[in-house]
Amino acid sequence: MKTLNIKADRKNLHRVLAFIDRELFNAGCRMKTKIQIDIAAEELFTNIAAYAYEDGPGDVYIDIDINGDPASAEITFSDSGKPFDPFSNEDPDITLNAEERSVGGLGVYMVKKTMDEVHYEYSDGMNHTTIRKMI
Amino acid sequence: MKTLNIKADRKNLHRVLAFIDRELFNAGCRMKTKIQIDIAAEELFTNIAAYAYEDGPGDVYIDIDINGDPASAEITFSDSGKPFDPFSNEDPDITLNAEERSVGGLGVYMVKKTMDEVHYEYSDGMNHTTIRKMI
Amino acid sequence: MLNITKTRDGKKLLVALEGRLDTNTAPELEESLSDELDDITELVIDLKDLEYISSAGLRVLLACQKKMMKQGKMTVCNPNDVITEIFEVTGFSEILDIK
Amino acid sequence: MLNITKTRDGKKLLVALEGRLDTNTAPELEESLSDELDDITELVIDLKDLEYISSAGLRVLLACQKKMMKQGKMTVCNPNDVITEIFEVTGFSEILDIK
Ligand SMILES: Nc1ncnc2c1ncn2[C@@H]1O[C@H](COP(=O)(O)OP(=O)(O)O)[C@@H](O)[C@H]1O
Ligand SMILES: Nc1ncnc2c1ncn2[C@@H]1O[C@H](COP(=O)(O)OP(=O)(O)O)[C@@H](O)[C@H]1O
Repeated sequence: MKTLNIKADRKNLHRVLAFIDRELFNAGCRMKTKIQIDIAAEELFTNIAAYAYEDGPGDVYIDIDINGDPASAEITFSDSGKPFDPFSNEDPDITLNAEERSVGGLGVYMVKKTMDEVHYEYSDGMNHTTIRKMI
Repeated sequence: MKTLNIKADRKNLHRVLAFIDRELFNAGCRMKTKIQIDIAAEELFTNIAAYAYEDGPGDVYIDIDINGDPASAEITFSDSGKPFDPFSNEDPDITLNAEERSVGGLGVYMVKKTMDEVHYEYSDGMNHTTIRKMI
Repeated sequence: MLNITKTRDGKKLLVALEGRLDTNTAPELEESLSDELDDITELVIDLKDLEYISSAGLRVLLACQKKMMKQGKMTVCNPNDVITEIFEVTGFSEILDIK
Repeated sequence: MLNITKTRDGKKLLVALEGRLDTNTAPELEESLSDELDDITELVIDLKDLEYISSAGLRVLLACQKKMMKQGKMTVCNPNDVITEIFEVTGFSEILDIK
């Protein structure tokens, strides 16, 4: 398992993805799966950057572990911002037409739909949001 | 088979790689192999941009074909610049130490070493330089 | 990195995107189109060389779609596999006219 | 895209590279180091977040190595698999001090 500790600032997104991509690369991940995982990681990281901390960017810990056969990547985002379970949000109504659609709530929904498994836990004063995807 | 027709200008390198990467992506290529193919394509394309045409950038045609089982990517660069077989160059002496090493001749050598097969042909007034790599 | 190439032909605008439409680059696209769409009746967005789209990118596409429904039409073409799947799971394949 | 992060500690310079060291970005690295190396006796180049290197990038590393041999030492660390293989096939693994 590898861990990255970084400030929850949108400007750090490319560092987060570089960290994740390196592990996926070493594990022989396919391009398509890598892009899907990167998109999910972007959604979760930018949400923490936008919503978790009220007074400026706090810390995020990102753990990545690749295990199993067939191999899966398991990535956990941990922050000590306000307690919030992203997967408890109501899904957006994706049957609405363009005029009726609003632009919110798509990020977490994309994560749920494209990852094999998602998980949220609050423990030791931290939000732990986990995604898993076969690579 | 897909073909890209583009000016032999270094500034177009990212377009060449975007074209190649799309086909590799669709074929389920691994990240590592994709990077190796991109590096080889950069070497060949930038050489054509630098050396093939004397009066400003001429055309390059880039064909990519993915075939076989296990699948290989076969990429051919065709230009109507001056006839030149890159694979006829003498290999650089890679046993020299840093002081003795000069900086030339590494590009084509990297292509030879990292691709499974390389091939050059002059026909119909054009250079056709081909690389093949299992993906 | 996002490259935006705009080609105008009367009241038709072709926008070719190359690279990544993510949280950092989506504002560039929004900005680049903000003054451009006013007298356009046909907008075509070519995604052939777009590798990646996140919800920030979807948001810009939705805003364009809403604007263009009032004044003409909008088409999106050549999405890759990952982007096609994103359009499907988010319902954008029903909202956008995808070629 | 190439991000270059330089950290100086007396006569020691740590250069962390992130992204791609290719024909378009290698001149940026050359430029960024050109005034910086004069009084340096220890140069460490961290490739942990470097995805990609082409011969244009090797050329800059070789020039740095030649300069540093005259005035101190240079170490290159954490290359990924692709870059390690490039160093091996080009003989750079014999020339550079790789950690
Ligand atoms: N880490 C977080 N902390 C607090 N609130 C969050 C967090 N992540 C998401 N949210 C809330 O969930 C909502 C939906 O998030 P998301 O699906 O990414 O869509 P969007 O950010 O576009 O609204 C956000 O608007 C925000 O109110
Ligand atoms: N397409 C080409 N047309 C003409 N000459 C070429 C072409 N490609 C390579 N060369 C010649 O071969 C030499 C070796 O190329 P290469 O191995 O890429 O190293 P470098 O470009 O660093 O010298 C070049 O210096 C050039 O003289």
